[in-house]
Formats: sequence, C-alpha cells, structure tokens
Amino acid sequence: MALYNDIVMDHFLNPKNVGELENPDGTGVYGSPVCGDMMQIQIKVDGEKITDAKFKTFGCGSAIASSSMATSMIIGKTIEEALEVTNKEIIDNLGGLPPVKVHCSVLADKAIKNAIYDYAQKNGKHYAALEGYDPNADEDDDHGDIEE
Amino acid sequence: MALYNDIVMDHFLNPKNVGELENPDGTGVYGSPVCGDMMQIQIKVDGEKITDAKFKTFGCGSAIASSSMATSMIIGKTIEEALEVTNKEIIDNLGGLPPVKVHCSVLADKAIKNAIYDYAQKNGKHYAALEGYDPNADEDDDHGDIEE
Amino acid sequence: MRNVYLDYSATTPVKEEVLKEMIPYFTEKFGNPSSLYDKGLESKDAVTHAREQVAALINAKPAEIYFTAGGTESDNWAVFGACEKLKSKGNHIITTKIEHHAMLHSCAFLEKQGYEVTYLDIDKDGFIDLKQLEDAITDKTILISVMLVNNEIGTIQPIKEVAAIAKKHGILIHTDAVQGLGNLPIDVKDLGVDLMSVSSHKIYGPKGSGALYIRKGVSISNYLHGGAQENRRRAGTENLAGIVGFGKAAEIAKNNLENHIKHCSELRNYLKDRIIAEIPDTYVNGTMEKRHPGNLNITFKYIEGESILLLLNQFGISVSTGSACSSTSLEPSHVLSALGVPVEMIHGTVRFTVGDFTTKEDIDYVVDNLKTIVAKLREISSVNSTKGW
Amino acid sequence: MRNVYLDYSATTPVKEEVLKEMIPYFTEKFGNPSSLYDKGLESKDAVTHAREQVAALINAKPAEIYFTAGGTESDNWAVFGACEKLKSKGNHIITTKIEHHAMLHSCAFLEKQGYEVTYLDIDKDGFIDLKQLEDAITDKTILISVMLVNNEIGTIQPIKEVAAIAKKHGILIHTDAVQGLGNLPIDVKDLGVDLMSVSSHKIYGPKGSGALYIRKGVSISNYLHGGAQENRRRAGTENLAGIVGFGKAAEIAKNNLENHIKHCSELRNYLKDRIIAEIPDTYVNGTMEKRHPGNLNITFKYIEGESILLLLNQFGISVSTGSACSSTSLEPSHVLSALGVPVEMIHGTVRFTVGDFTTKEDIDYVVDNLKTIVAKLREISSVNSTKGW
Ligand SMILES: Cc1ncc(COP(=O)(O)O)c(C=O)c1O
Ligand SMILES: Cc1ncc(COP(=O)(O)O)c(C=O)c1O
Repeated sequence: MALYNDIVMDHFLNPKNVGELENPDGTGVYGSPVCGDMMQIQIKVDGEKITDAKFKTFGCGSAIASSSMATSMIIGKTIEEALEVTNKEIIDNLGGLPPVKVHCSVLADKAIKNAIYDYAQKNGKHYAALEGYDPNADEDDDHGDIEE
Repeated sequence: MALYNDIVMDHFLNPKNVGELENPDGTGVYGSPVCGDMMQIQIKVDGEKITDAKFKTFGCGSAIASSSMATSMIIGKTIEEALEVTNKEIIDNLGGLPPVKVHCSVLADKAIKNAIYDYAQKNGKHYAALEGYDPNADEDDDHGDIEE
Repeated sequence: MRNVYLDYSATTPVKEEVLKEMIPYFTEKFGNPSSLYDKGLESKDAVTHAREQVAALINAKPAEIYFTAGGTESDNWAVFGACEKLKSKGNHIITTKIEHHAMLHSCAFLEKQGYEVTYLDIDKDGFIDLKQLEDAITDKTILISVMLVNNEIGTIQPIKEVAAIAKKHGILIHTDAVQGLGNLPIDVKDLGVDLMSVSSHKIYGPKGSGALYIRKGVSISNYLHGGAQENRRRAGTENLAGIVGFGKAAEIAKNNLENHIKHCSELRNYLKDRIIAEIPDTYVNGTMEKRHPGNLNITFKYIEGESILLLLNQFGISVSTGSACSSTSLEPSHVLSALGVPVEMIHGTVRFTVGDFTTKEDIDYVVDNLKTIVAKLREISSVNSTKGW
Repeated sequence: MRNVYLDYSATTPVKEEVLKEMIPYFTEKFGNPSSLYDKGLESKDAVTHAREQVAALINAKPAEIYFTAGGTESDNWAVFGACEKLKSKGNHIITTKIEHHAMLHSCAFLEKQGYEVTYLDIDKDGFIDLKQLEDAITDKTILISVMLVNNEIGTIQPIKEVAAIAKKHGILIHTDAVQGLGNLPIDVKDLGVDLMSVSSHKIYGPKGSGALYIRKGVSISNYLHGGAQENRRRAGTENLAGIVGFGKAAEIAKNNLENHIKHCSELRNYLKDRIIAEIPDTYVNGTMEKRHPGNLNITFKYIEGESILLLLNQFGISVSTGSACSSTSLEPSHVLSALGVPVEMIHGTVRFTVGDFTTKEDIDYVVDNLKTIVAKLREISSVNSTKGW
C-alpha cells in the first residue's frame, strides 16, 4: 500500500496548472505555512465562465495534488458550477485521500471559493453560494489529534 | 554452561555407595519428600573408624551427587574426623554447586551427623561436636525466595 | 544419539517455511514500517499481511490484533491496561490459581497497589467452577481473566461460558490463550472474549513476538507509551521479521490445525498408554478430556523430577518438570498444588509435550529409556512403595 | 534505479554477519533458555554471550544488562520502574523537551497520575542548560532523564555533567542512549548514569530487541511481570535470536566504532557542504559540534518536507521529515520547536542520516536530485524569498 494512489501521485508528480496568471480576475489564498499548507488559486473569467486557473502551493503531496485537481476541475465551468465543487468531489476525482490528508482537499475547495469571492468583490457580483461567506474562516481544524 | 559440573554429573550418573547396610551401626535420615529431598545415610563403625557407608536419596541431581560424595568422604575416617566434615567441604570436593543447590550439601552433612548421632545414642558414646545437637533442627531454609 | 524434544509447550522450533519468510526482512526489506518512503511502506504492508494472518487464525478482524513482544507483555498489557482504564469503576479482579506467572505476578503487583484479586480454585480434573466464578463477582469487579489452556496440565477451561457470565455482569473478560493458539480451534467471536493473549514461539514462530487481541470497541489503557505504532496503542518500532514470522506461523497453524491435533493427540495418548502400562506407580495429572492435544503431565511416585529430567537429557531427551519458567525455581508447581497433588508427588512430576516433529519412534525411544531411568532412581531413592513416604 | 537509504536513525539493515549468527537460533538451537536440558542450556549460554557483548560496548558488567523488546520498552521500564520504586520519596521528574516520544508520552501518562514533570529547554545549538537543570531540582525530585543523543538533530547532551549533578543531589539518573549506541564511545562508568536505554535495530541488529542497563546496586520496580527471566527482573521468554543478533551487532559496533564515526561524519559533512553551497535558502538545525556522526537536519525554506521526501523517494532515496515515529502525524516536530525553529520552517525540514553502507556516490546522487526537486517545489510554492512567507 503506497501512501497515495496513482491518480494523486500523478497529480503530485506532474501537477497541472502550476503558476500565476498575468492578469487574474480573481485570486484566492488559503491556509498558512505555519499550518504546513498554503494554497493560492487564480482564475480568469470570461462572461460567467472560468477560462483558466493556476495555482501555487506550499504543502505536502496531497496539497499539491488537490490544487492540481481542483484547478483542472473548474476550468471550463461557470462560476455557479465552480461554486458547487465540494472537497468531497475533489477527493473522489483523486480516487481517495488518506484520512489525515482530507484537510488538503478542504484547502483547495476554500482557495477556489476565495478566488471567486475576490472576483465577485472586484466586479460587484453576487452569488447565492457566497452569501455570508467568510474567506478567512477556519473550516479546517481536523488536524488528526494525537490520542493515547 | 551445564547445570552441574563434571564431578557432580559423574557422582549423579554413577553414584557411589548406593543402598542399605545389612546391620548398620547408625542410620541418619534428613529432609522430607515434601521439601523435595530426603536422604538416608547408614554407617558401619569398627572401633572409632567408619568402615562403610551407604545412602538412599529421594531428590534432585545434586542431592544424589552430594550423598555419593558425602558417603565417599567419610568412609575410612574416624567418627571425630567425620564430624568435622562440613557442607562446604562437600561442595568443594564436588567442584562447586549452583547457589540454589547449596542446601543439598547441607542435607548430606546433616544426614551424616544424624547417622553418627544414632550410633552414639545406641552405643552410649559422647562426642564434643554433637553436644546439644538436635537431629531434627531445620538448618535448611535457604529455598531461594522469589522476589520481584 | 537420538534427539527427542518433548517440550513443545516451553517453546517450539521455527519452521523452515516461517524462517524463509522472515529472512528478507532482516537485511533487504528492513525499512521502518512508520516511514513514508517505499522501503517503509513495504514493511508496513508486511505487518498488515501478518496481522491478517494472525486475525484469520482466531476469526478476529485484522484491526483487532495488536502486536507485542510476546505472551508475557500481552498478559501484562491486558491486566494493567484494563485496571488503569477502569480504576474509577472498581478494584476487583477475578482470575484462577492456575494462571501463568505472567498473570499471577501481575496480579500480585496489583494487590500491592490496593487491588483485590480472587483466585478461583480448580477441581481434581483441572477445571474452574462457574458457580464459584459467578459468586465471586462483586460490583467492584472490573476484570475476569481465565486462561484458555493451562501450560502444565493442558486443561481447556470453559471460556465461552466464562465470557457469557462476564458479559451478563458487564465485566471485561480476558483469556490467556498462549497455550491454546494452534492447538485447538479458536474463534474469538464465538468465545465472546474482549481481550486475548497469544504468543508466536508456541506455534513454530519466532520468540519475542506475540499479540493482544482487543475486541473492536473495547478500550484499555496503553502499556508501552511512545510512538504511534499499532494504531497508537502499542509503541515501539515493530519487530518486523518477528511479526512476519508470527504471521506465517499463524497461517500454517490454521491450515494444519486438524492434522496437528490428530498427530499430537495420537502420539500423546500412545505415550501415556505405554507409560501407565509399563511403569508402575505413575499417575496422570488432570483429565484426559478437554486437554491440549500434545500435553501429558505424569507423576512418577517415589522419585524426583529434576533427576528424571537430567537422566533423560543424557539420552538426548528434553522434557520439563513443570512450566519452563518455574523450572529454575525450587517452588513446587502452583498448578499441581491447586489440582490437589500432594507436594511430595509434585516433586516427582514431569511434563511431556509432543509436537509436529515428534514421531512414534521418538515415543518408543523415550519410554524405553524412561523405564530404565525410573527403575534406577527408585533403586537409589529413600522412599518406596513398601516404606511409604 | 539507484537505491540510497539515508535514514539510518530510523532503523538500520541487519548486517550479514549478524544474521548469520542468528539463523541457527531459530530452527536448530531453539531451546527455551529457562529449560534445564542441554537444548535449554545452550540457549542460555547464547544469551549470556550476547549479554557480555552488549556490556562490553558500554563498559558495563554483563549482570547490569537486562534485555528488553527495544528502546521503547527500556525507556518505559526506566521511568515507570523508577517512579514506582521511589513514589514514597517524591513525585517529581526532570527531563527535556526534546526526548523521544517513548519518554515524553510516558511522562505525560505519569502527569495524569499526579506526578510533576519539568521539561528542560534547549538552546539554539540544541543543548540543555545545566544551570536550569540544577535549579529545577526539588526535594521531591526522584528521577532525571536526559537523552544522550537526540534522534532528530543529533546533538549530544553533557550526560556526564548531568549525572554528576544528579549524584550530588542523590537522584536517580537515566539516559536514553538509543541513538548514541555505536555512534560515539559510551562508558557507563565514566558517564556515571544509573539507567541507560539502548536498542538493537539502530546498530545493524534486529528490530524488537534492546536492553536497559541498570547499574549494580540500583533498584527499580519490574515492568513486565511473570517468569524468572533476566535474573527475575524482566519476564517473558527471551527473544533468543534477537538477543544473539543484538550481541553480535554490539560486538561489531565496538570493533568498528572508530571507522564508523570517521566514515559517517566525513560523508555527512560532505552532504552538508554540498547542500549548503549548492541549494540556496537552506539551514542546518543544531550545532555541527557534539553531534551524531551520521545526522544532518536541514530546513529547505519555502517548501514542505513531505513533498521533498516523496520526490526523493521517486529517485529511490529514503529520508525522513523528523523522527520516524512522528512522520505519520501532522504535528510539527517538538524537537525543532524546542530549538526555536519557526513552525513554517519546521514544515520544510528533512533529516538525512548516513550509515555504514553509504558511499560518496550515494551522496552525489542525492544532492544532484535534491537540487532539481527543491527547485521544482519552489517553482510550485506559493511562498518564496521575494514574496516572503
Ligand atoms: C499460558 C502462558 N501464558 C503466557 C506465557 C508467556 O508467553 P511468552 O513466553 O511469549 O512471554 C506462556 C509461555 O511461557 C504460557 O504458557
Ligand atoms: C532516542 C530514541 N529513543 C527511543 C527509541 C525507541 O526505540 P525502539 O524503536 O527500539 O522502540 C528511538 C527509536 O525509535 C529513539 O531514537
């Protein structure tokens, strides 16, 4: 049993959409180096469609793989559709993540939402799914407690 | 490292003076089957000299070896000399015994003294070394306690 | 000279197939199972596989198997871990007078800490009394520990019934199955136990490897504290090759169980029949029913066990005078005492255990020599049938 | 693909000569060392010989060596055994913030029982402060435990001075020398410690075998209760082959010590020099003086350790991101925290340990790949030197 499955390893070893966009329409950052993972996702929006996305990630294998998968998933989707992407779907598309690594998919999910939030703010857009959304809320406190 | 040295093993495997005398001049018994060792030593006395000795022993290897050695040591000795035999000498002649087995040599020593005591009683003899001697006194409570 | 090992309950040789599985895990596949690189994951897989093999032998889930350094550690963990966990609920333990020292000395230690321990009697056949067990239960009872198979007289206790009683009263139930594993079918689900100790070196696996079965949902305190191994419940770098060997031995034991039982019980019975028929004043201790298939415990009246052992050793024959652990001690066996064997006869007792490598020729060789040896020692002995003790 | 193992502090392969010594004790010379027949005595002799070999490596008397199932058990025994024995004298323990989890989790458990534990700091080089130690002593202090060599940053603590302070105050002193054994000269007499933990699998011996040195005259409670093994102080059928292997490994370590230290420190220094020179923004954690000869602990700024580990693994290179035990946990290393390394940099830290089988070509291969890998991950990373954290 390897630590990660082949899909995760492939996205980790050959990540898609690495980098930064020239003139991003929205930039989302989530996590912090102190927690061991920090992700930046940028999107290019044309009409309501996400035409491009890039990421930069400080983090472990599954954080990088999740970033790669998440960006791949939203390219071509409308904003509304992208907002419906859940961390569960990211995990499913990756063919599963070890329990202690689930939070990486949450990170990716949040980074996407933050990028869209940024886009919405800058362009005066409103999306139902972002109603009351707090880009800095910490939804990820599942750090796998040590019990003994 | 074997349990016993070669001398002990030899006296155990080929014990000397096994048996009972026809008309013993003295019979000494010491120990009990409940303790795991019981020794009977009989002597034949001519004048003050021990001309023959036989033993019968219920017990472990070192008890049998000690009996064999003890009887061999007293044959040819005078009573006074035989009374001077110590369990330490029995051990030395055996080339040593494991610490937990030292009590076997004590047993042999006591069985000799008891045989001489019996002889003294029957013949109205007095020996300084047997002054106040109690043939049933338990000198052997060194049973190797379990500590934990 | 012939070499006849009849002390399989003390320990067993590692089978060739078992050793073969182990070898690569010393030099080549030596990674630490906690490491994240391939060499570590490969080791982790090996441990996982072994866990499945051991689980299969007792019908447990793999996740219910926690590897330890042997039966002693498993027993200690079970009793100390249960007591620590449940100390707010009570301080009373019920066990038996015939447990292995790993259990008895642990209990003695707990008594010094203020715990109370009831030691159940056994009857003349070697079995506990379920009525006495149930009567001993108080509202302070937190653990019942009864061994599955005794190491000296081989009797198999009614653990299923014991577990049912424990369950009825909501009390944790542990069984020391070190001598049972591989010697009778064991199904933890059917038995209904919460905790069970097993050891590798009694089933043709390596020494220093064992396991504690902890039923899913049962929680006891940890005993070895440290790293996150064994799902955070037993710390310490895994004894990798030892675990792999235990796993393989368990697999073989499972496949071989029926044969093993048949082979051992036939030879054991043949040994018993010949000894009883051909050597006077010999007695079997413990019932022949519900008994470890390889175990025979015989008292040779009027002579002493160590002498018999040493003389048999001269002929290349290995037997024991009680449990291996107590054989360097002069204390008469606590198991035979509990069985009511008079002390002078305990001193004349020998345990024979046959195993997979024993042959009929071995048994004949043993009996033939035994006859001479017993006669010789009785000749030397200061006690006999006419004199009495 | 090349295979380069640089995680010798996690575990080591068993050397061929060691395995060769062990093999007969599985299948042939398998007797239980407690048994009185030849097959048992032969095993007992083997254990005695191994005891001498281990004793010789640390200048102890053989009777002061008690075999255990590994470093974790030794640590647990030392701390729980000392506290149990001395509980009437006090309830205060002094240890350090950088101990192995085997010590820290044991102490945490004791804190729940009402013991008080002082965890000493380390300075930026990785050393404890003897003044802080002495100030921490109270009349309730019953045990001081300071590790000889740290498993993550390799720093060697001044145990001789620590022991002198302990002795001055009449306090028991334990040291965890699991990482020290075979990696620096150890003389227990000169160090003046009462208790010392060692483990076989860190010195090219098998896993699941270790020892606790207990100085003659020092008395602590038993931790594994049961049979009379190890002079009645540690119960459980001896891990015979494991003990034989540990003995042989100790003998080799003793004969090879000077070479080993020279070989490892040269390669380790070469690795360090190349990394620092050729990869920007890299930092060594802990002083290079008084350090485990094979240990190198490096922070690669702006990237994360597990990613580095996984990419190195793609090239057949095995390293660790901290102690092996914590590598499946997300907690940042407690050792690097104590050293004052900022948390974000702890996440980018890799431990390399070279050993007897490491070559210069291995190091070159590692550095070459490391350069590409670090560059690639920095390319991906959301933080960098211009952006900052
Ligand atoms: C019934 C029983 N329990 C526990 C043990 C201890 O197991 P180990 O020798 O693996 O420590 C033994 C064997 O010695 C045993 O027979
Ligand atoms: C410093 C230290 N102490 C204790 C241990 C535990 O030893 P073992 O793995 O033998 O249980 C280790 C190794 O994991 C260690 O590095």
